Amino acid sequence: MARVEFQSVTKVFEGKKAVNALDLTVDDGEFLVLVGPSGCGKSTALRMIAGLETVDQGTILIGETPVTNLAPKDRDIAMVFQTYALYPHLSVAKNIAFPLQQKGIGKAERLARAKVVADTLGLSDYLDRKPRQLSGGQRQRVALARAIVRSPQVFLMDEPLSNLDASLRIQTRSDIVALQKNLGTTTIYVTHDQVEAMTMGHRIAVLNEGVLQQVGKPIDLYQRPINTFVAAFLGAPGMNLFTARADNGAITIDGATTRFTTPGLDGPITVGARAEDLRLASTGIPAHVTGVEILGADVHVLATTPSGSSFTLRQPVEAPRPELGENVTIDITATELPLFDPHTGILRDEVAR
Amino acid sequence: MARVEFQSVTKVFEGKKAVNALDLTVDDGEFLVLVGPSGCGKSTALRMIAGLETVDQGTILIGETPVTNLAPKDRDIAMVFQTYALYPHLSVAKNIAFPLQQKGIGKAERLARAKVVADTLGLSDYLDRKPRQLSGGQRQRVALARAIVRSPQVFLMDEPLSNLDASLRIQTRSDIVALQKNLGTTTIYVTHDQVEAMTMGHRIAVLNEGVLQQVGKPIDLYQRPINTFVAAFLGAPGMNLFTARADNGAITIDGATTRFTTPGLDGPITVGARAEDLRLASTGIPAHVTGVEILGADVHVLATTPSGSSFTLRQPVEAPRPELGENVTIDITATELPLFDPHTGILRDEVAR
Amino acid sequence: MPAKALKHRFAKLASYTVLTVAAILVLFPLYMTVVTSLLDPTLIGHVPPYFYPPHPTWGIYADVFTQAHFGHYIVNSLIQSSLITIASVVTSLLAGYAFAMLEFPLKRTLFFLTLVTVAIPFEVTVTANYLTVVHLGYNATMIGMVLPFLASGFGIFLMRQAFLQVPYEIREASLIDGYGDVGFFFRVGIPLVRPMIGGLTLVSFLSAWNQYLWPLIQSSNTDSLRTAQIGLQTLFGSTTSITALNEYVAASIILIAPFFILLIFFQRQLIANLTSGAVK
Amino acid sequence: MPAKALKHRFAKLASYTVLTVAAILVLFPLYMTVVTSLLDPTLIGHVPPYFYPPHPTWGIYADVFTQAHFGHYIVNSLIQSSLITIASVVTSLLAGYAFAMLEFPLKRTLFFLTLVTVAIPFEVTVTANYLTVVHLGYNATMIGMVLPFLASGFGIFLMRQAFLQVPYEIREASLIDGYGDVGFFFRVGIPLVRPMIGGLTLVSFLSAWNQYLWPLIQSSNTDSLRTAQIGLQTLFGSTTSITALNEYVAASIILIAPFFILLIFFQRQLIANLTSGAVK
Repeated sequence: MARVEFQSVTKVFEGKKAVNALDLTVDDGEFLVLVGPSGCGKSTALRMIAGLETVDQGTILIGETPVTNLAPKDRDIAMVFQTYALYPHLSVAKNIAFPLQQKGIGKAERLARAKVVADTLGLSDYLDRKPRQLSGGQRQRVALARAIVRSPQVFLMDEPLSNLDASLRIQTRSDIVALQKNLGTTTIYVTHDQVEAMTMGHRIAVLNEGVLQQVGKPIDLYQRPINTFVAAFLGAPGMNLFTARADNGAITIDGATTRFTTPGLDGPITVGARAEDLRLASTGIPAHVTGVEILGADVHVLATTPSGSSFTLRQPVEAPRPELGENVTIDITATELPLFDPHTGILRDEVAR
Repeated sequence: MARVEFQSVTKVFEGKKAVNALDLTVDDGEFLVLVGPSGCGKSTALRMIAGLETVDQGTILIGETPVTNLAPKDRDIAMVFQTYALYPHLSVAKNIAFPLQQKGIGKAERLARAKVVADTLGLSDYLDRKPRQLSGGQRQRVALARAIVRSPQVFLMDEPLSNLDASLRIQTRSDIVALQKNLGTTTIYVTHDQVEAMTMGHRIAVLNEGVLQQVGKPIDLYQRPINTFVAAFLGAPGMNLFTARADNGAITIDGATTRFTTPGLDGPITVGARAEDLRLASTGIPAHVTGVEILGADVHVLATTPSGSSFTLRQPVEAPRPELGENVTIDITATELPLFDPHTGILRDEVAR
Repeated sequence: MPAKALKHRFAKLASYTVLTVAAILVLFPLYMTVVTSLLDPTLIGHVPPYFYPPHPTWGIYADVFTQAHFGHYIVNSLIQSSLITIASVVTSLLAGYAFAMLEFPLKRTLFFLTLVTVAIPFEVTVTANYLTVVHLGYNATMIGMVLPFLASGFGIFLMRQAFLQVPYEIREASLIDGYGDVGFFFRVGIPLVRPMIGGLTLVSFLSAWNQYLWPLIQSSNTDSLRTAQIGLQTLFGSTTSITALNEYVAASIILIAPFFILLIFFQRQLIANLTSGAVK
Repeated sequence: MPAKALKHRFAKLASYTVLTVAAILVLFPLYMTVVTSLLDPTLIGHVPPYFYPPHPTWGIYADVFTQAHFGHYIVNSLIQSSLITIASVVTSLLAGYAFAMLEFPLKRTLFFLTLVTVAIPFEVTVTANYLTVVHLGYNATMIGMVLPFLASGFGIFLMRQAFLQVPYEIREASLIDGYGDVGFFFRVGIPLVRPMIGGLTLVSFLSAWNQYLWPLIQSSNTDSLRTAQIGLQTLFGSTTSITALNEYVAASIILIAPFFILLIFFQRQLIANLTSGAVK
């Protein structure tokens, strides 16, 4: 167990900065989730910790040790791959014991320790099978067992659940969380899945085009995103962004006066509001309904304001639903609204209340 | 445009019935979504309509025509593949025009019609590009354009969105729905995605191990699943299933008396309740909290009753949250509860009110 | 970024240096072969070897070219190699497509038998081929010369592998788009396997050009059918003595000319095809 | 389901029937070769052909086996072919691994040059090889006999393709698990490419066994170095006349014996390896 630290780490692929001056510290024992759209650099960052990619600039520390130029085997980390990367010619027991062999541990002890780990993951009945004889979920657990068996300082996981079926994914998600809690091993977990990002880690770090956007507790990023990218990326659906104006502090959206004000503010501004903070009302922001999606417990009303801000409104399935094509008016029920710079997309100091 | 009808259709792969005596009618102009876990036979059913798989028993009709023994090209259908299946050596324009060539349409008209379809899908700027020069979303639209250009009687879509990024997937989802609405073409859409299943189709058909479980409007299946498989499969999370008892009509779960009764019922029973129909209360069903997942607007509380029923409770993020490991009591807020046979899993006539 | 530009230039210089050295290493044996062919026979095998011919003797080349009918032999070789190449590429494409894309009874078994023919040396079947050609009345004709080589197990194997690389969804899409096997073969299949067709053409032509035993049998009583290989071997007779080695060498140099012409011609395509990585 | 069982039995019957017919078609030329070798020379080329020898003459086989030193020649062939096979499999594994799994400057260029050596006929480089072997003092020794064949461009190509099939995540997992290239090569790489090693061994042995030109040069003044090929060719002299054909045939039959032994030995493995489908 140890903390992991990126110090101004940059990685260039074909002239493009896949990871750009990344500064990030993962605390000892922390479960950190790295998220972002595909190609954002999250896997590259993970692979640089593992030593599978070289670092072009900057330093990576594990504990107090700079590992930037160490071989993967000297970093005391374990990794779980999306494809599991099991050794096809070895049995489950030998797959799990494989990392111990290089540590000079005798064969009997290796297999004994592999068996202990296999037991905790419910793999005892499959010790003699080859990987191709296992289901996807079982392979995934063998990959986890192989990572655990060495008691490394850091676990690195690269979308380990994305090849599993939906129901198995939910089960394995909580298994991994419980495992990390029990072992207390620093864990860095890469995913593109909203639910995994929101629920698994102590903190999440959002990357876009190689640049770290924001780090923090999932709910903090959800409620107080630092820019419009994080606002729109996190959550399903992402935060709605309205083109608005401040006139002597009064916020208007599409000509409709809202009950939100920001003393001293004037000019164009972008207002963020979550789908659950909107509701249909008799007066308010005018909008045209472009879609009604009944998800089960919730209904998503998709609509567009006259000036072209598309947004999603969430309401319970019991509430009266508008028709497709209907013109409606919308009220914002939040107690305060984040304001973003309309050009840079960055969160401003002021909020509208 | 035409309806599509399966009449007792069976398909056997290696001694296993991939599709088992399927009876299903898709109405003219309907958008039907086929869902189920992987290996449930949904893709096989779709491919039998296309003629890419033979039918072992039964008949498939398109309109009034039995097509069971017709070649794919004689069925007047178009298909969109998960991998897009574009012709790598042909330009976008030629890919779109390719199906017209076999219909004896002259080159000038072919390309003119391809251009019209490309325009509606925003592909005008890419007509001379090769597929490898396009992004995933653009390829997906070329595949759609190739399907549309012939004005077929039926569209078949096999997980067309699963290779796209999350934000692009949401956008393309509503594009496909709008397209189908405009063209009015009968569409059969295969997916394993909960949100696509709930929101895209007029009706959904749930398959499991080759057997049709239930067909109907998404919200009807969500609220009144016909068996525990559909109950647990649909929705994220699926419906909670409690092991319960009826004593002279009074329903008890883990010894706790509920306010639900079913006159005349006695003995063991399975009770279904959605996550949003549960709430923490001062008295009620005892449970031990095993997980607290903060998703953004909602919080999922995972818990287990003393008798071992695991369930999920949904509450708003503002509500007070229990601690992990805490013992709580649960109330069911629904007005009625579906009852399932504890052995067969089939919905019973009675409900508990 | 001047430092980066400098680094780039240095990498380029290093690259060209190694390429030059490697080229010399590869070409040196060829150069020595030419030198040997120009040596006076008595100087062959001299230690240390001659790195240039002190008194170049062009006699062997002159012999080769001035001998009667040698131009005719080269024309024979071109006809024979071209016929074999065209026919075996066509049959390989058709059979390779069938083995890769079609379903028919005993496909695996028939494909295995096709592969077995690759492993059987031609010497084993030469008698049966000879009897067949005699029986058909084509002995000692150009048809007899090319008949046993119009299909090739190796070519079928190669084209099957190429067609297997075509994603099956593309075949399915074309089925729905109204294309039968013939339409798909010409409009999609052939364009997609074109690189492999180039490679197969090259290999087929070279191995036909280098044939020895069968052209020898076919032309043994019919001098006008002799190919360049047979013409040369017959002119110089046995090569069992070392002093006759440079005659063999001169013959070889003339015979490998098509190889170099094709190599230069297909250079780019060959590099691209052969050094391509894994499927991913 | 009796109807289904019947259908299954019928399919099996059809399968065996076609297999038998195919086997006859493939084996018939071999049978005819044997028949021809047993014919009296004057009956060869007779129309219609003889399907059995009316008066079998075992003379040629007797000649082959009773000639002095022929057992010795076969031992020479076995030593030469085994040395070449072992060495070229080892070098192919090492170089193939390097080209597939390692990064080093000019990898592509060096790999291309390796491939070019496959395409250059041995005749082209024979002089340079001869001069090198003479210079090293190994002329007319077993070392000289095998030296030019200890590495093979084709073998390197084959093993590179095999190693490229190993998913790179498996290599990465082993890096993290503490295995360097040596550990990975022996513990993971070799087990995973084992099918291909079998195929390469077979091909290497057969092509070494069938060598002609180089063993001829090496043994031209040293009879004790003669391989079976050279022994037979020397015994029977030129094959330019058709009446000498059955001598050539008998020689061939003896020479292809190892081929059939290996084919029977590796049968299952060959079927599995060669008929395997695409990557999916």
